[in-house]
Amino acid sequence: MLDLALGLMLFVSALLSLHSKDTMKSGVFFIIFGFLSGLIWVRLEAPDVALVEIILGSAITGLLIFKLVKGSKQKDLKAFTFTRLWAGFISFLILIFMLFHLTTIERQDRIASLVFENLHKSGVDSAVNAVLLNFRGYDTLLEVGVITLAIFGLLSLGLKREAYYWDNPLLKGFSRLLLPFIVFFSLYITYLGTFSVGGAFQGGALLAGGLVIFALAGQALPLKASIIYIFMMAGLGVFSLIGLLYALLGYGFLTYPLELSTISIMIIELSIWISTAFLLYTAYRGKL
Amino acid sequence: MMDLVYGLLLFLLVLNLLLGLVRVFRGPELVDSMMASLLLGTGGTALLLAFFKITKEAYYINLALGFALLAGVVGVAFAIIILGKSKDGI
Amino acid sequence: MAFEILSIAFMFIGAIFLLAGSIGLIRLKDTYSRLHALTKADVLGFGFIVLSCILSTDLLSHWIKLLLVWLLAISYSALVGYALANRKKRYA
Amino acid sequence: MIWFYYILAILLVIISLYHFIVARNYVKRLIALNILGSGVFLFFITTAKNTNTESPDPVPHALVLTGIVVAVSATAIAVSLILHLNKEEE
Amino acid sequence: MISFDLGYLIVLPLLASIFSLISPIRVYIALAFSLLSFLLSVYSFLYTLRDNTPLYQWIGGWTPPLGIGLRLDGLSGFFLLMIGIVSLFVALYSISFFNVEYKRQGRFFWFFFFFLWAGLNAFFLSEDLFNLYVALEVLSLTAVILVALPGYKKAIKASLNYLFLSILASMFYLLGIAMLYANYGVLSMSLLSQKLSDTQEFIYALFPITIALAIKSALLPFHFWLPPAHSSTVAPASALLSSLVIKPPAYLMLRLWMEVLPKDKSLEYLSIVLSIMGALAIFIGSYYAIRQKTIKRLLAYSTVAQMGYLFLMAPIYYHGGMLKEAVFQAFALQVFSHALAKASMFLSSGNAIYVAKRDELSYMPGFAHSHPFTFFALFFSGATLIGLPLSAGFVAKFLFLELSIKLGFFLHGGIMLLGSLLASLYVYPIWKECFSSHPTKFYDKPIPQLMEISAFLLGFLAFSSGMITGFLLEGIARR
Repeated sequence: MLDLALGLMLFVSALLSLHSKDTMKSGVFFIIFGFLSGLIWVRLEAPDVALVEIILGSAITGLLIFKLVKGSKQKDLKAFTFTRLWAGFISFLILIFMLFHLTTIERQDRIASLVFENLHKSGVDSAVNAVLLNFRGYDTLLEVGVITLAIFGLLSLGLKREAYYWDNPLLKGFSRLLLPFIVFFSLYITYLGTFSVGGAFQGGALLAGGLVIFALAGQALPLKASIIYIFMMAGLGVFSLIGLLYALLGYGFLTYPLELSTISIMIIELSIWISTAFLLYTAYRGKL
Repeated sequence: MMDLVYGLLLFLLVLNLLLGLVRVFRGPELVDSMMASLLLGTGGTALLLAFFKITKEAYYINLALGFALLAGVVGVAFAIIILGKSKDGI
Repeated sequence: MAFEILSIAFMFIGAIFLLAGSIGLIRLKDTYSRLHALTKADVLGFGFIVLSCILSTDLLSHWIKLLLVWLLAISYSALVGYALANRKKRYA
Repeated sequence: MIWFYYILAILLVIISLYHFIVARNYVKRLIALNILGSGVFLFFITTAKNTNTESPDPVPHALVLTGIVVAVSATAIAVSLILHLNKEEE
Repeated sequence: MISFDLGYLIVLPLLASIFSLISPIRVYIALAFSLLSFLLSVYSFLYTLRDNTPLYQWIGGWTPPLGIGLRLDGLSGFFLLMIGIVSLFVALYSISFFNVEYKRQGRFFWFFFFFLWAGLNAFFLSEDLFNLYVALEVLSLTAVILVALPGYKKAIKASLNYLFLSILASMFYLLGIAMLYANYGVLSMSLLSQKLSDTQEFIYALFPITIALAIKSALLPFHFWLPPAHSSTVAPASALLSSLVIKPPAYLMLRLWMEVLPKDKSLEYLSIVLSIMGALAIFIGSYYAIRQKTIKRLLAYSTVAQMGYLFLMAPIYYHGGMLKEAVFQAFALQVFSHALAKASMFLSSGNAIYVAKRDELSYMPGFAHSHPFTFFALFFSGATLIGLPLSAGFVAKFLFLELSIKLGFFLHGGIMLLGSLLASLYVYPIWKECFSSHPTKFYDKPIPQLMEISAFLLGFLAFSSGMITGFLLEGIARR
């Protein structure tokens, strides 16, 4: 019942977000869509994904979309009938294909049991983070690469983005009060990643949220640009250096020996935490 | 017995979300929509806490904390970005 | 057992308060009064739900986190309400 | 319940694909792509639940985490490019 | 003695990208790391030449299905060599290029350049489908940023369209992987090929994957993003995009068809559809290329046409299971010759634009007199594109022709030859303009030597590697 209600609400919010004429309204609906999909991940026993979805997929993307909506004044023109027809046709084709595919899916074990068997050799107690940072750590290296690349890409465009802020003492005080707490809590979430629900991306994105509030109150971080630069690089740099180090030592690329795995993963998580935070913060601001 | 009670509870919370969604849809102005989506944020946090109550899994609290933090950030950002005027500067 | 019943009762009270807030959101006529309904519901309803959760665990770390959730929720609700109303009034 | 989620995922993919092709507005297209991504992730996560083991398969969860981060990166670039384009057009 | 590790091929460019961004002596770092990565690529090609077994490396010591595997065999080793050669020469060119033009972009260019290199190496080495997705995403995001690099409106618009389509393609690809994972529960290609035999469910997953790969490699109905994207950016970036970035999806398709997917009737139909699309791409791409008035757009449309060959031969991938080595050789040599030739042509077009400040064809007369190196670069690379005898393009087309005759696809061979003819029709105007009128005083402006030499060497290599194909083909055929 609960799943049904949440799922329908998710669908309706997606539909409204896509359908509404006003782009601002579709932005608002998109944020609701993000919230609801977070709840749905929880229902599907994927709390890690839920945390990321709520923080990154909904909140940070939502902030970006707010900025986008405010900055763009493009009208939504009506599509040609021909376009509609073939869009409908393609979508319908994929619908048919996927519905047929559904009939072939069986309940099976896949890799799950293998992961749980090897969990004790990974240096982490949380299955998702074991997959993310040890079993498939190479994917995560490239993923950190992707996010670093994206943010430096938008910095390289060298555009002047408008900054939105509200010069209000209440907001200023609140954001100052909140920041140390958020730093602490995001570190805690990062630390939780080693044995429970949490992780570096989640923690970093939370910190980015705190930094955004700080910036919304019209304050600049008391950090030099070069330091922010280095923070943004930290994740990719540390991760690839550690990978290189183990390759040079003869263990093999990104192959942690068992006794060093926990400490390596901790270092990597910390570096990803700080760089994710500053990368997303920069993504929001659009400049250093 | 407990199942029924919890079911009723979850029903109330989901109804709450549903009403919020209705207001988001109807909201004559954008501000109303955003307010209602904040209600969804609170409602979602409440739902997570209810899950915590039912299952006693500790991670729900962290989720709720994250949810509460970010819902607020989105609300404030909405007020400042969409409703405010823009200036060059910070 | 008594705690359990109390906790469930609190949860219900909280849920009903939240629901009242949403009904207010639906029924009330203009933005400011809706804002009023929303913020009231947040503080009270949410407080009761947090209280119920606090009653049902006995870990200190959970208590601290739950209290933080509540504090965050009310401070944000106040802040967002203030920000929305203020901005709307200024730039309407 | 698994099948409900599978169908939900498919529906999300379909409607967002349709709107992606139809929309002329960059903002709408970006939102459609994000929703399309969510549909795909939902498919993955539902597959994770569809096992015989007690807790769901963690591998798709990790993959989806990667996917979400990648999607946010792409969104950040897109937002930046669209804003730049608007500046140029003024 | 440090043992060889495939991880170096990925980590070194990544580290190079970081260093080149934060250090003030970025050109020297770029040069050093380019050389280092180039040597690594050459080493890995020689490694496959020496050993007759593919090198598998399980990252983290976790064997699939749990972990991710890297695989170095003849085909991927050869492509690594190709990436190394093209990237090295583009690096040499860009050192000079960003010294004289686009100074602001030069600050960031190296970061994306090395990222692209890392992504390409990661793509050709990986044998895990999800890892391929992430590598593909690295590639396409880098490509998008490289398109937007000049910062003017045309470039931004092109890159935005490219970005949207490539996100859509990535999502489709991810959907396909999700469907495969739901059915078979593995992501590694070698395990998947075992599990796939005698099943049919993969057909449904193949549909979104094929669409995704077609979008990413600009196959016909989805080709419209390519010409604006590849023609509106700076010359080194165009060279990288057109020669390297669109090849990986086609390579993945080859791998899937030759090594993973089992024989199935519906695959045969799909191969026919793909080959029709490929043939149409050859004709339409060539047609538009002939009609273009600006050199960069001409080259971009010619890329559409040349990518068509790779899809035209889809039935051969399906039927050529017996002749796997020969198919790999033909495919790899076609990709190789096109990559080198197209990179050289784009670099030369950069030279031409540097002198003439315009990119219309009619604005570049007399290059054969004033800038012989640029002319010879254009000449050799054009000859390779057409497939004139002795060039690598000729050998590739010859191999394809031989295969199509052996397997009885005469029509495909004929279409390919026709494509060659069309190619000569669009390459010819470039050559003609180089000789046409007397060079004016204006065109005497010297081009920096490094820019001329690197473009020339690439073109020369593309042409002359036709003469050492024995050595290259042996490398490709190694398992």
